[in-house]
Amino acid sequence: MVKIPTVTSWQDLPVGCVVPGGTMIINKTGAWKVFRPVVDHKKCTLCMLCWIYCPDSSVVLAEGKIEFDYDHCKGCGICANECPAKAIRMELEV
Amino acid sequence: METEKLTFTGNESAALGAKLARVEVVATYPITPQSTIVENLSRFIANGELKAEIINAESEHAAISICIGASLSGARTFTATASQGLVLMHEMLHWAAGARTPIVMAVTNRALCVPWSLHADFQDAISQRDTGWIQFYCENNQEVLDTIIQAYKISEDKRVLLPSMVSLEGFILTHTVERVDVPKQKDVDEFLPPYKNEFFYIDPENPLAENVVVLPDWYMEYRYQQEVAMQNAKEVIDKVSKEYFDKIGRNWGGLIEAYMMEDAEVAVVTMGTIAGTARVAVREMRKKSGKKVGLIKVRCFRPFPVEEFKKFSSLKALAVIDRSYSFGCGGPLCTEVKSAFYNTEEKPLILGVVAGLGGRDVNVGDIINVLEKTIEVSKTGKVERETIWLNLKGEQLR
Amino acid sequence: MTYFRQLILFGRGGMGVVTAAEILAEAVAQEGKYGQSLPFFGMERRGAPVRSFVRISSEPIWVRSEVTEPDYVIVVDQSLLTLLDVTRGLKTDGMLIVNSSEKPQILKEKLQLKFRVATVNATKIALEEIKVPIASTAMLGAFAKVTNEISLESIRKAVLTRLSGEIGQKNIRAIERAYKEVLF
Amino acid sequence: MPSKPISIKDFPKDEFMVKGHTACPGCGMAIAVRQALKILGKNTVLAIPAGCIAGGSTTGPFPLSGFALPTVYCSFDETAAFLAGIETALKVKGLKEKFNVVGIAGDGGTADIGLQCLSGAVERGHKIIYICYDNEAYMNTGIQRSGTTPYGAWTTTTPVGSLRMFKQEPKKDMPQIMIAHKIPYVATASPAFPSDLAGKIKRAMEIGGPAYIHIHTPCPTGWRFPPEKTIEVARLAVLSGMWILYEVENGVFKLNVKISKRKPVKEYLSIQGRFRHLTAEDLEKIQKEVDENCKRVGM
Repeated sequence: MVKIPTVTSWQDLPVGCVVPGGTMIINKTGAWKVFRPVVDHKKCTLCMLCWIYCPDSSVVLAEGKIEFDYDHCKGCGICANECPAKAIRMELEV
Repeated sequence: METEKLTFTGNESAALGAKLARVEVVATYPITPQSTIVENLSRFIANGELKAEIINAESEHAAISICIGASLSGARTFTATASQGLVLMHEMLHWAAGARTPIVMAVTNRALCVPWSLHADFQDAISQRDTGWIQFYCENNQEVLDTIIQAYKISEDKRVLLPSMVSLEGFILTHTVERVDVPKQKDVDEFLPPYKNEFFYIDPENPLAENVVVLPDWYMEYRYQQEVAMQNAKEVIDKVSKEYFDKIGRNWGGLIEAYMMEDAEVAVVTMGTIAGTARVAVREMRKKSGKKVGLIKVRCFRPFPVEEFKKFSSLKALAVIDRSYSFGCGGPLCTEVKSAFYNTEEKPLILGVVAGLGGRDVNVGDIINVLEKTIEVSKTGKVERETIWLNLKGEQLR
Repeated sequence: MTYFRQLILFGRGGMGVVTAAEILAEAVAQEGKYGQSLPFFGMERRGAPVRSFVRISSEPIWVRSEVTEPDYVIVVDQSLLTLLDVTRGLKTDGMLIVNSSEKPQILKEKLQLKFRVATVNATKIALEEIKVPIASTAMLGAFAKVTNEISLESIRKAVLTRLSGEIGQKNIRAIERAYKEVLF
Repeated sequence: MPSKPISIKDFPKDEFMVKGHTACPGCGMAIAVRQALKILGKNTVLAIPAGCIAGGSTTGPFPLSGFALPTVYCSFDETAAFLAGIETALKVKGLKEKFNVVGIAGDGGTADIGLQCLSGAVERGHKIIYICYDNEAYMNTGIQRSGTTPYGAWTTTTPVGSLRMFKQEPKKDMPQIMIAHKIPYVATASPAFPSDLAGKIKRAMEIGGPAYIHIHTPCPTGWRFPPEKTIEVARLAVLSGMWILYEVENGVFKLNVKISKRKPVKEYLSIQGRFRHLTAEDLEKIQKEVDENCKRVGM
């Protein structure tokens, strides 16, 4: 899992401000979104354009279906805008 | 059989020190009076005497940045510069210290513009005193060679991990030839183990990120951690000096060196080549007039030897000679010596002297005059003028 | 006795939190008092949490540090209520003004809040009046209404010092609606 | 031999610019960098200067970080020098073949403050891959004009106002500057053409460097368009000829994406708020220049 140094005083600060890489994954940037993408699996042709165009790696291919990681998706709407099959629409996050 | 060369310039001595320390990445930019350091290193590499990469950077600012990148990536790095080149590096000097990269840099001290000057002056190195670098000021070429080797052991010590500047005055040392004993590579290898960077390393299986943004919650703690490292450097410098003496047979006396101070009532405090000249003046005054005078040579300006100075609080008077100046304040060395005594019960009267700026010669006679003035101050108990500009052409106003 | 109030605005980057704080400080000045708006600069990015501190006083304000014991807390993004401890240091008789579609009573129970709570659906007002979900300025209308610390007229004047023309008018309309629609 | 496009299905699944980074919603840089890192793979060392890619998205705050790759966050003005240092140290340690030494910097960090060290590093032939994400202004500090801001654009330091002080100078042509250094590989790319982008990153890896890849990365916050249109804007830049996708390997030019029927520049410019003030006359001037550029490259 993600190892993040716990720090309580100057003594346990990692020298030179060196930390494990890629730990921002724990950031739930999903809270930023006002709209969320929703996919219509019947229309989706699995062309994966939404996947390659997502700035936040929040399109997930699971068991042959496109899903979204709503914990991280910021709701930018690029996937909906780019989907050739118009299979993704943006809904107001309640 | 070629006769073995016995005399070397200060620049050659610096290059030999770096070679013996088996530096791996050298990145520099030419500037008088430093250029021959790198020329020598290039020859060592070309002749197979040194296995290293030399990068002829496009600027000093790039040279020090290359060293930081290389040092973070695990290579022992060396650079050298002076004057305008050193002050161009300023942004990255703070960076290198904060990144705790144990880079060693030779600074062939030279005056700053304007006006233009090629000659010796400590303004370049002294003006970098707050960048977090350890700073050594050498008296002669032998000390230059020895100090560069020692500086790697000090800088790479786990309790320190801070870069070091080794200063040698332009022309007065860099281009002056004198006897220098070159230690054997075997001895230096035993004294100085290879460099291994333990806190940052390039490993795809365990990727690390260096220098992420720190908000107000932890920045101060990082600065204190760095200060503790600088304070640790004091003991490490003394320890390394002794180890160097045991292995190579020379000891330049840790942070400072006290010369003829056992019974001295009055002394002169200075750095670099002026200390050598002052040594002679002290010896002559004692011989000729039996006056109880002595020399305190400051070898390490950062970390500043505050505790060492406090041992001299019973002295009557001191003259502190600076080859640099902080406008609107005074000589930086003098200011720091004064502050070292600020809270001691007894404290010597302190006379500031600015001398040798822009390569002006400072001879034995000058030092004797300063010492006579200091003796007078010790008698009258009054310092009329906080700072004397030695041999100033024209009347000094304030 | 010097008149002295402190408040914290919580929101997210791009919601106009800093602008709203500045407008409030300006409005205070328009009334001849001394206003100070001190933004806390962290990793402000569109969407990242942002805080701004505002002080209102009858005397020149000398202190320049974070507000730790606010009289009022304005929360422009409701999702922050569970993410950050927005009520830390809030005075016992202090008030929490939240941009939310829920009634204050429901919010108070849901989050077991022991402070007075006021709510206004500033996002809806902003979308209708300004056509963008920048809700911070509207919250000033709610603040004026529930606290009486500042007049609507001073806020109107202050808005025009920062947002001119059409945008200024839209924001004033949003502020006026929040003034009317705030529940407390 | 020129780069070969990589199909989307052949893109590796690894993610090295991890989700949870704090780039703005719809960030063009994040899309491009994510695509590039997938191709570069895990044996990559990064030097990342100040800018949206660092402070803006992946440097924490402490103790968090956003790249799952060995990363040195370097000074704004010395990205290529840090790369040169890293590359040389790896070479001395006999490790250079194992790693791509890659710098990723913005347009300001590349064409303005970082130009001198980049010129030095590539002139000395360091085996580095330098990627510039060009969002055409200093976005991390709040949309100030840079050398690569296009003619006609509004930024906070080229405000329009009554005196119409939008950017008067043409966009600094960074790829041409790199071509003038006669380095083995220079290419332009766009996140709207991921296969082309990926092929060029691959080609740079094969050549080993010095290689320079200049990626056009639209910025919703700074160019004033809604975040869902980032790829649409990037595509329109290419379809209108405002951004030409080509590569130059050892001096040999190749046009990668040939647009037979170009869209009018008006279509590209009009969906961006930063060009809203342009008059017909301004647009004509831009259209004329684009037509000349396209003719010169045989489009």
